[in-house]
Amino acid sequence: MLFTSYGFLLFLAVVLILYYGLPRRFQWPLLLIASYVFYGASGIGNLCYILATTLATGLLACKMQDVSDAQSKWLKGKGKEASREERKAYKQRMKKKRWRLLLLCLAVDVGMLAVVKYTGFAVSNLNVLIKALGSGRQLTFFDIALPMGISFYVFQAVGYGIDVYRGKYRAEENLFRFALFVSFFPQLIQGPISRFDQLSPSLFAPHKFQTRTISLGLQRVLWGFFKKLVVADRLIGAVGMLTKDTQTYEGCWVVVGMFLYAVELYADFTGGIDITIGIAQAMGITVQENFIRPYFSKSVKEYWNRWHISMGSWFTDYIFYPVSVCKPMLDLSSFSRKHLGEQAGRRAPVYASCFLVWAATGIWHGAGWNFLVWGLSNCAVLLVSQELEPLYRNFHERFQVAGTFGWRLFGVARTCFILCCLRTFDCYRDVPLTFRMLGSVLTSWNWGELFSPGRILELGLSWADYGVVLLGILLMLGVSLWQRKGSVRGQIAQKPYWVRFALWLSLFFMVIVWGSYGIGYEASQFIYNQF
Amino acid sequence: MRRKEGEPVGGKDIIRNRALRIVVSAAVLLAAFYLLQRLFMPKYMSSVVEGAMIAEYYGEKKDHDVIFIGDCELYENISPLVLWEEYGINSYIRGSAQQLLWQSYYLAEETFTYETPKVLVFSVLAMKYDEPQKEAYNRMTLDGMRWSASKVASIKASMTKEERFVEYVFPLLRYHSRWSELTKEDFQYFWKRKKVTHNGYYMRVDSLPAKDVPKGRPLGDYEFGEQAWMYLEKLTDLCKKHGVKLVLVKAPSLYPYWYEEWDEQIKDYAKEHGLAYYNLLEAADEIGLDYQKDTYDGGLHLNLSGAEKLASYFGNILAKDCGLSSRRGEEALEQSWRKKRELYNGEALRQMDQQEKGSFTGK
Amino acid sequence: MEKLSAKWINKRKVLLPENNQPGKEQKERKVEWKMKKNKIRRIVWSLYLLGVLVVAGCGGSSTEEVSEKDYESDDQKTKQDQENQSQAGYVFQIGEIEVAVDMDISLIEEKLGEPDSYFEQPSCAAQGTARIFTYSSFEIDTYPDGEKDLVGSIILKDDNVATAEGIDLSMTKEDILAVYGENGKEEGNSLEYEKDGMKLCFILEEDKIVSIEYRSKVF
Amino acid sequence: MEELREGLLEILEEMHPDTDMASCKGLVQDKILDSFDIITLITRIREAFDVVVPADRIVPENFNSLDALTKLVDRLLEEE
Repeated sequence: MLFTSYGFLLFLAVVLILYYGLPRRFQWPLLLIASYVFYGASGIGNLCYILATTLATGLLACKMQDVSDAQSKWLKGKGKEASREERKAYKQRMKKKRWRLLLLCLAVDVGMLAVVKYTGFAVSNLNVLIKALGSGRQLTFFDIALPMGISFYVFQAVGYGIDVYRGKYRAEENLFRFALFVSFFPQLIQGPISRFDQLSPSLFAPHKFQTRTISLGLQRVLWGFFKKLVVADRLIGAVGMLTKDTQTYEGCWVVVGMFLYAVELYADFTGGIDITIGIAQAMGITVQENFIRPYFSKSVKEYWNRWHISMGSWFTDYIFYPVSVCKPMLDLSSFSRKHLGEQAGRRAPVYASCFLVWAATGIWHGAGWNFLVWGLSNCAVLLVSQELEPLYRNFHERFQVAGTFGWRLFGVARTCFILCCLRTFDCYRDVPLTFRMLGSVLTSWNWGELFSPGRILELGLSWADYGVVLLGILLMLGVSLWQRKGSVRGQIAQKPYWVRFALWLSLFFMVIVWGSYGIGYEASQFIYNQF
Repeated sequence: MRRKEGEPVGGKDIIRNRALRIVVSAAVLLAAFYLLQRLFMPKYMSSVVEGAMIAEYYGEKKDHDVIFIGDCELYENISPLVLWEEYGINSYIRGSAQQLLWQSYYLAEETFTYETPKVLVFSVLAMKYDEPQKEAYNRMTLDGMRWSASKVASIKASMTKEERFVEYVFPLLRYHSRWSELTKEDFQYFWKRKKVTHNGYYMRVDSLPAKDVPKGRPLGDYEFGEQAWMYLEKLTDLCKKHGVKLVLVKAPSLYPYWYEEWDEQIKDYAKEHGLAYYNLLEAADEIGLDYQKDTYDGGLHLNLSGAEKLASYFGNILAKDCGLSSRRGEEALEQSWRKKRELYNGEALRQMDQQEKGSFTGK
Repeated sequence: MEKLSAKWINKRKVLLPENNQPGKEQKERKVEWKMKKNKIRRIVWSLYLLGVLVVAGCGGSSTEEVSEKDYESDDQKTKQDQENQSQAGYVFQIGEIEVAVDMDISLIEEKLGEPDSYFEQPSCAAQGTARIFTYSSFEIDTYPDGEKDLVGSIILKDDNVATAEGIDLSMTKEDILAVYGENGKEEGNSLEYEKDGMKLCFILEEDKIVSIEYRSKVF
Repeated sequence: MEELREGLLEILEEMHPDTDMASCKGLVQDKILDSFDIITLITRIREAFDVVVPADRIVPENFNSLDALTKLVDRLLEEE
């Protein structure tokens, strides 16, 4: 069930009415049922994936918790007399036990995700390999339908498992509560990837009916719908045409495609997340922000701290740090420090773990070489900019521009440009084609074509549509600038009632009239649903 | 009771203010939605006229002897005015573009809630469609209907795959994309619509001789679909229940081709259920139709002269076989038909001199 | 470095968290009961987990296609469309002109020359005009799609034209089955084959071919 | 506790001779220690004190000053 379908709006209304209608102790069980109904609507078969993830992680986490409880009980009880070595050996044994449970949990979750998502990709590459080796036999693979949002809730469950293993918080005894944490419907399809200790307090707490929080939440949902329906979905057709018909649309059209895709991607992702956070807020549940004005960031590093924050922090906490601190990596570091000298010693572990993290991020986005290359090029840009630190530092010493507005503007423009180029991997979905298209921007100089009349209209957008998109961009820009002084909706809430009413009413009708939904528009699709 | 400034607002007042505010806001929201919806709904006043036909029936006085129900083979081929003037039969055509069988059935069902005519004439060409066809035609037939159980059932039976019921309840959700195509017509006919038909008859004066009308090609299966049979049976039972005489008719249009096998099936069905069935295509010579002068699009539909010939022929059948006595002389009817005659002539003259000027676009 | 760590380890004091106030048997028993309750519940769940994993295994194979618009699948579709144009599906050959369904009529209109008869069928309420070109031994009908008219169906009228695979009106059902195989769809007296979105339909009367028709998916 | 502090100070000074490691309170905040340095620091600690700083302890508070670092390593040794 998509966020932008009539069915979902009806479903949401019913859930909200029941949520505040029923006595407060039924609130989270209601959400659990609603989440499974929501996920079941997109295909009953998908339910068994989420059930498998929930049960595997939930049960094994409880087991891990039992082991660590037993350990602390033993230490308090009999352990007092035992000698240090005995205690250390006992702790090691217990840690080994928990480690095996964690491995089992990872095997089930990540294994299932890999089977469902990557068999096709792996087998097709194997076929290529086999063909290269000359043997005619081709492996046939079972094209399993990729259930929506599986990458999100599996990673969320894995994060929970690792946190329990590390003892960051106690495992959730009640498996129904844990099931809700994994399948909370607003964030089920496209994240954010929440942490149990951040989400569970407000998720399980009973919530009183407060018009203020509900209206704030619903306002954010409406804003999400505006970005999604009015801006993002209007551009899907045009971007699709630009990225598919690569013979006619090259050179300057690649740049147009980049710009439109950047706008579409931003409106689509942040719109979806606004709807998610808005719905949660309407139910009194706080979900972490996932995008904080990403296009204002002045460096690629800062961009990745503002774009899809939950994914970035997930990869950092659960892949980057563990990998960079694990034994083989530390041995690598000391080995390279001995043989290749001090500088290499410092860099080797960071380079290796950075490479690993970005390869994982790339592959997580989709089973394709273009995603992997996208990830690795991001990693390359980050490492190069880290290496050039000293160069930047003495550049700033010579020219005192660091704080000026012009420099910040240049930073933003540079970051946007770099990331637009990186995103083309996402658009063309084929590595050599992407490089050829990027090259064509310089080689085939056809900027004149852009201004020949009617040419731009062939993308399926009339002048009126372009006007609406421009208005959408300006509105989003304005709101982002305004947001820097604190929550926009909060400041609007101070205004007198009728001003607020007129504002939200006009936004509502903008979505109704300009939204690209209904007959004649393809079923609007969240780009993130494919990941 | 005026409240002095500075006096704190009592608890009761707050609740009253809050309630008032909610009521007014809701009212403003609904009013705005309704007005926008009226603005964006297509008016069907000039370019495509067929969309406005269904709604016109509600403005008429409802004591007709004969109701015609069906697609363009009825509303373009027969003139109720001639039926009145020659036979004193007060009739109305509840036709719409490509009106499907189940849509005709539910229209009949709705009409019987307003009046009970003596005769219901149904054009059988619609039997050839067995499943929902095109969204545009659905909208033209269904949007004009007033909300009733029949309309709900008709929508459910006619919806194609990509249509949603809520887009019928709130047409703004469907027509919102017309925001960049609004014309003067949308504002001019915002409240009041002009009449586009004459008791359901859509007049066309121009003529285009029929030539090379292709013969029908062999079909894989000549059987009408079960959906079609089911609704024909329901229509028959409905008329029997309301004591209305059901008359089946095949209009004298040369295309789409009317297969012999189809004709046989309708004849058998009529005999079986004791219904009258007239194939006017075979009776074209008797009617005196000349397909070089009496059709405006090469044989598909009749023009004004054709429709009048057919009306005078068919009126005779209605008077004799269905025993319809003439109601000429009833003052109210005479008066209303006199006004309709003026409109009728006015329209015919307008179309004729537009044709001389060559600016005739058919509407 | 080693010297530092060794010295450090043996000097460490062992800090022990002292246990809290006495007399918590009653609380002890409550915790005991809670642990037992959780234990039972967990056993039930693990059995359930086994069941689900089995289901997940077979579930994996039985999940029906989630209707997901994915740029990747679009790629395959567009590639497939290009193939349609060139040689896949059932294409009717007249001389060296290739006529395929869903193809733009204007491409071949001049090449086919003046039709014997031409008929236009404007649909009701101006929803686009269908055009019928009748040539000496075959007929082409078109359907409107935006501004263009696409070929809706091609009907062979006599036996001096044949399908690309060599079947014409003089032949019988056996010839069809011999050339096109058994997997045709039989409905009433029509036998229909489909390849890449193009339908080829034979209408038979007691095994004698009465009409051969190429039909687009739209009909 | 004291030798531990000296040991750590030794390591820090080796990496960044220019800054006064003993008193500085914002090693991570002021970007003196970047991700390179943190990992090198962890490797050195492992060699010096035979204790590995687990991933979830790598938070700015633990690495911001020499005292915080000493407390962290001490607690880790404690848990051994």
